[in-house]
Amino acid sequence: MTPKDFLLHYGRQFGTLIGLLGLVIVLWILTPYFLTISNLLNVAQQTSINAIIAVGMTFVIITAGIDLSVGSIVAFSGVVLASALQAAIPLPIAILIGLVVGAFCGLVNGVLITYGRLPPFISTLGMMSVARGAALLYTGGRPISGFSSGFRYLATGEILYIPVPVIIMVLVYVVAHVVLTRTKLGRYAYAIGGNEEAAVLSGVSVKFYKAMVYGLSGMLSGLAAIILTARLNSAQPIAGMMYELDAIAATVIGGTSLMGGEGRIIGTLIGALIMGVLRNGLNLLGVSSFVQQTVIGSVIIIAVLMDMALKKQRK
Amino acid sequence: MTPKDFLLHYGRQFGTLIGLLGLVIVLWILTPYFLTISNLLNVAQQTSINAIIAVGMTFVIITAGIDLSVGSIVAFSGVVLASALQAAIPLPIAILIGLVVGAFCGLVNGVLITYGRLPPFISTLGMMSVARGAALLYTGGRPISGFSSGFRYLATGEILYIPVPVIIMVLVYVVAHVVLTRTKLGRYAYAIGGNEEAAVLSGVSVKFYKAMVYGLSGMLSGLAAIILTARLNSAQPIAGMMYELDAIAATVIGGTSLMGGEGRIIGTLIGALIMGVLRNGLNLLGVSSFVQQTVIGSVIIIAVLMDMALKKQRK
Amino acid sequence: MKNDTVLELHHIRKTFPGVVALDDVRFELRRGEVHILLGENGAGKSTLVKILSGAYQKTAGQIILDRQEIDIKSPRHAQELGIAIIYQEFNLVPQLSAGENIFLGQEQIHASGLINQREIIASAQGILDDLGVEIEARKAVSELGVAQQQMVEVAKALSLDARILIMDEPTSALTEQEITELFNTIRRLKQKGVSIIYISHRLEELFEIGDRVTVLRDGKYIDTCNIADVSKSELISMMVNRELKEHFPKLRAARGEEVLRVNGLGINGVLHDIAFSLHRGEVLGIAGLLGSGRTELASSLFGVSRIDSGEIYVKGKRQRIKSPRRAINLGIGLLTEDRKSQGLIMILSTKDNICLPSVERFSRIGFVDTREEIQAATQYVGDLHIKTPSLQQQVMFLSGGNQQKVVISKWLCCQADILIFDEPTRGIDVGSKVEIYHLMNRLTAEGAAIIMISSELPEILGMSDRIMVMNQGRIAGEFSAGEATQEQILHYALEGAA
Amino acid sequence: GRGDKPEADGFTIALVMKTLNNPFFIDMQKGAEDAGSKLGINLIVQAAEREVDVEKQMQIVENLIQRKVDAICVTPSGSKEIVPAIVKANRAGIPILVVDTRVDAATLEEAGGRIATFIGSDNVEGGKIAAEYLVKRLDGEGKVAILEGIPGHETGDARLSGFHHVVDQLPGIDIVASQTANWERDQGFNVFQNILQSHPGVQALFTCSDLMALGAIEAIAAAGRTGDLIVVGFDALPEAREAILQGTMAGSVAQHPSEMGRIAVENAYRLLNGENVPEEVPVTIELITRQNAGSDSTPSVSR
Ligand SMILES: Nc1ncnc2c1ncn2[C@@H]1O[C@H](COP(=O)(O)OP(=O)(O)OP(=O)(O)O)[C@@H](O)[C@H]1O
Ligand SMILES: Nc1ncnc2c1ncn2[C@@H]1O[C@H](COP(=O)(O)OP(=O)(O)OP(=O)(O)O)[C@@H](O)[C@H]1O
Ligand SMILES: [Mg+2]
Ligand SMILES: [Mg+2]
Repeated sequence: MTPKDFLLHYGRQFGTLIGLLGLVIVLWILTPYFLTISNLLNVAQQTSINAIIAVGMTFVIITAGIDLSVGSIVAFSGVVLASALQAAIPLPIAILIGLVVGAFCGLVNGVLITYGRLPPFISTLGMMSVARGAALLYTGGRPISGFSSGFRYLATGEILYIPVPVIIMVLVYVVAHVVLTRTKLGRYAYAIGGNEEAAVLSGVSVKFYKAMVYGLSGMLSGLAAIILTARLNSAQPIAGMMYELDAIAATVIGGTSLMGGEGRIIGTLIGALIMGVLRNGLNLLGVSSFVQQTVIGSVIIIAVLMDMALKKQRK
Repeated sequence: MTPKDFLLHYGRQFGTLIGLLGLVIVLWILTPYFLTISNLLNVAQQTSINAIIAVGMTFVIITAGIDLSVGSIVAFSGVVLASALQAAIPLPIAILIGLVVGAFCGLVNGVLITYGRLPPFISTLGMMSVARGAALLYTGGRPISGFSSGFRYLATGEILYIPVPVIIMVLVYVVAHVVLTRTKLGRYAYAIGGNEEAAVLSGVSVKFYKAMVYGLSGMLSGLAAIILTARLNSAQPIAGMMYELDAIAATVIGGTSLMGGEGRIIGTLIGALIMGVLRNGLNLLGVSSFVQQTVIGSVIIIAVLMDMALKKQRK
Repeated sequence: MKNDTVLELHHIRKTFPGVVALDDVRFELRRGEVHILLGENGAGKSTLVKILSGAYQKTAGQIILDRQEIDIKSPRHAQELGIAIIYQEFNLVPQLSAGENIFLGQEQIHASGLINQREIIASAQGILDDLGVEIEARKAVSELGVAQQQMVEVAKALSLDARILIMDEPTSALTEQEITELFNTIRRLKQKGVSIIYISHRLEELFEIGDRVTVLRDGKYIDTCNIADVSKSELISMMVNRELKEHFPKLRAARGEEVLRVNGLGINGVLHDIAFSLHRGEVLGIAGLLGSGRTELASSLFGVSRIDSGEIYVKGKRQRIKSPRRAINLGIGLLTEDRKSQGLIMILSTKDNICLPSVERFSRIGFVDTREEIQAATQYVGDLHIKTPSLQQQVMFLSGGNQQKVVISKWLCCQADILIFDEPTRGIDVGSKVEIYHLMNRLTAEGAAIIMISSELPEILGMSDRIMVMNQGRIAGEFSAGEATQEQILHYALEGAA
Repeated sequence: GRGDKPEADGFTIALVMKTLNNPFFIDMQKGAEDAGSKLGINLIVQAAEREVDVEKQMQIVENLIQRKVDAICVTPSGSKEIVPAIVKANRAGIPILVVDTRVDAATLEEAGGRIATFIGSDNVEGGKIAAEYLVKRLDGEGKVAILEGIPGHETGDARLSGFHHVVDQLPGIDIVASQTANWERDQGFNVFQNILQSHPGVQALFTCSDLMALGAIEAIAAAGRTGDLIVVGFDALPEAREAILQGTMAGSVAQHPSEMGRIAVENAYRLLNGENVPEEVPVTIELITRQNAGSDSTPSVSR
């Protein structure tokens, strides 16, 4: 890859990256507690759940779709996983169950969207209610709590001082980057989002790959559920409310276009980090919750404005 | 208009209309309380707020945009309106203030989207936080309550047994239908959503009309805030949470495509009614809260599936 | 059945809601031949080949491939059967690179399961180089011009190594140079035994490249003959069911006042020192090679591209044209070269597309007079013989040529009197072309001025009053219609200013 | 501006609430702030945007640990889910004072966590009090409807279970409808309006929060039945007190959030000064009815 190609490929992330760095510098100036290793690890860990869900969202949005059901899937696969753990099912199998439940919900979305021809918004909105209801019914509305330390290690453990969720997150991003840039699934995701008709006419099995993408999003929600459950030592049927907005925001801040066909995994990570750093900083500064909302909204707008302005510059 | 043109024009609404009728029939069979005049008026009244917001959403979505800030705008214009009323500002002026505040927030969205080149999702997501924060700051988090009966007439009054909010809703739909089908704004909304570049090259002042559409959506949120405040006799800074999802759902169930360029006002009304009837019916039947979510999600999916199947038939 | 027949179609029928696109059509394709499919806009050519490519399913009839009756179920299935197609409308993914588009659906995979990107780009580059076009395979399609995109489509079809190759108007977006390369490629393929179905409205090409021709009219089979045995006029009368007296019925109108003057216009790196003037009643033809800056000039006159230097005078007054709206208000209309992405709003109706630039004119205090709109649209659908089941039909369901007529109607409808036509007859059948030329005559007679950008030299020579040749963003030469020859124009277009 | 005052100025104490989107917590904040400014404390008040978001609350606690505050007062969004955050604070040596909602004792013990003190009342108890009052007003007999909170959310569930604990024993009480209005005022309106359609004979309504009750009384008014129904809410918001005085509501359960806020900050201060604080400071739950709705009663704090 020549330097020019590199710029062409990754240049679009610079705007948001600068936004993130700007935020970091501002917080560094404003509070001594921000730029410490322990706090940065703390932020990374707090970001991990949203960042993982946002990976699936990025795939979905690249295909010009949307997934509103991620939060409910987090709740549903969380409670199923938790009940499996409590039924003393071996840890690896329980984890697999969590992932499979998530993937299954996602695949149902995918099938409704492809074979049922439902708009993704409707299908996943429906799933958002259905999976939430299922989680509530499954648990009778009560959280399931108390797990082995083996399981909890997934959230509380550290490897070389790095929290396990952060390691999982990094792995997910590396794999997702490879999948998006180097596999058929990734290539076809772009093609479907860029011009679905062209993809069909080129012989791409659009339905299959679309369904896969939603399945992937569901599976990553299942993974997030595992970390969340381990972190709280409890699975709640009402967990994950509004997670979809955070995930979509991270994706879009990261430069993925809701019109489809465009987007990069690394951008999504930056987007998720912007949101995580911002929340962390506002807590550190002790900004009042009312003001926080206003600040978060404004920073999101400003970050993307900067990105847009830079993109225009390059043109 | 020949009968064939008529079908081409309005045919696409039949699917959802049949969905609505099916729902009505099922509820009629299941509970004697549903098909009574007083309950139907209830449903109409309960639907009115979402239905009015969904009109603005329909315009926005026809231009291939999205407005996530409607709920927060409802809250913000509600509290401003309420404080105006409490400051003994004359009723018509206070109402105007409510509408203007809503329209202003919408216009800010519009300007950010057009001149700031922000994706609508980001701009309105930001506004969602900012307007909510503003409402909380403005009130210190407390509701503003207690208004004159003159103001409350807007929610509690009846004209020929028809509740005033229902009358307002019908008026809004009639006007919106005319605007969408018979005015420049409407024509250009479709053109912008269908192919923005081609619209620009056909001399459409895309920026201006886009900004107008978001302004309109904001103004209708302001109108909804007026009705909501009058109905509850209280304006809350936390009002309108998740209203955006209901409004988008009504719009999309009604056949408006999130890809833009397509959609009808009457479909949106049907979509809003489906959601209103469904919630009402579940309450009447005394369905448990857990099950309600599942049922709502499933019905949304089934309604749109039916619509899609019918559309395919016609092809 | 002859021994070398590879494909036979019998009694093919295809209906769309309200439209019978094909009715009892037959067709036969032999090994190693170039079989031309000819017909007016909307005759059903694209529909027929889309049935072969798996994009559409036939309503009735038989497809016999290699003596076996088959059903072509999907594009993928068609590819497996060895059928490749270049669609009339571009079907590329703008965000992906040229190479990625060429191999979309047949990515080479490493043993590891990963896509072999290097291999894809290298093979794609190979195909493009063989085609003799200068396109970087790693460049995003959205950054390519129309002609380049067309060549990517060609490369994509070639990448399949098919036995049957279908080309639906591959040359309508190309300039002479590329057409020559394309024809060389076709001849090579023929020798390898590939059968080619070729659709074009440029009759000269058919005689150059074709072996046999099948003519369709209104969805019905008319005849099949050897190209060697028919004349151009015979073909035309088969197509349109009447005689065409003249191909370029140019009428000279009285030259009136100056309506447009451009001085020293420049856009850094793209256009340099452009100066010309345009009078009522004249057609100014602009010729040039791919990328010579003609489209850029048009868009700077129309307020789309910002100019860095120079002046534009419209009807005697200096104007800064900042937006298309402003240009339209000044009476300028631009027919863009890319109708799908710039000219039309595919999901809107024929009527709405025709009336879009005129909405301002049709409205009073914001309300649009729908009756007036319908009247106007009806008029242009009639005048230009636009084949559509109704005014409400979405333009995406019209045939390519009819879509082009809708774009022209847009500008006629809004009564522009300075018309810039960028490739106006792209994809238009001979009969309709003549209609458009008549229309240009009518417009100039009524006092309009026309700038006609075209890559078809006969059209430039046949219809212009004056001719300007562009080369690398500069005006390389200017002629009056009488003195110009094809060689001269090519010389200036290739070599630059004399 | 409760920014980074130098620590020498006094202690930095954080109050982490479930949300600020509820007047209940705004009152708590008020009480805490009053106490804080009296004692010269640097008070940081934070809350998640949504009450149900346990994980966000945990993030806030984590961030405040990074901020090295001296003490954290927290109203847990989840009685079990808060435990990991408490353990983290313990490890950082930051005392935790729990306010309003009890931490699940077994979970805390199992995790080896410690809390300095609990200040608050019991939602289950509150539900019982509401039920007893409602039953009394009905003379032990009648049709009752319930508006629940967000399904699966602990606070509402606790109040609900207290309520059921009492009424389920009584054969005269007939629960005709129990539906969620998701803590929201406008949904309180809609849902109760619908319930009135299917159960016109309903005589009393219990809501798990006043916001829903305030919506419901407007629905009752719209049906022209103001005064017909006995409405008992929870939280005793100022507006609810007014409604009680006007007779549109019968009663509400008061938990005195501003007291809780005040005591939490005061006890944190005492703790940081090395003083002992009681393990538990129960803030009495009080039933607000027409008799006491007007007087801004300060509750007795036992011990
Ligand atoms: N998807 C569709 N839905 C409805 N009508 C269609 C559709 N596709 C084609 N048609 C109609 O079928 C007829 C044949 O169209 P087709 O595109 O095959 O013409 P064509 O011969 O390729 O014309 P051109 O030379 O303009 O490309 C036209 O009347 C067209 O409007
Ligand atoms: N949006 C753009 N960004 C960068 N360069 C451009 C852009 N549009 C055009 N160009 C460049 O400007 C030059 C003129 O292109 P233009 O499209 O005007 O040529 P043309 O003569 O109309 O050719 P064509 O036959 O492709 O239409 C070319 O070098 C082209 O690459
Ligand atoms: Mg065609
Ligand atoms: Mg050009």
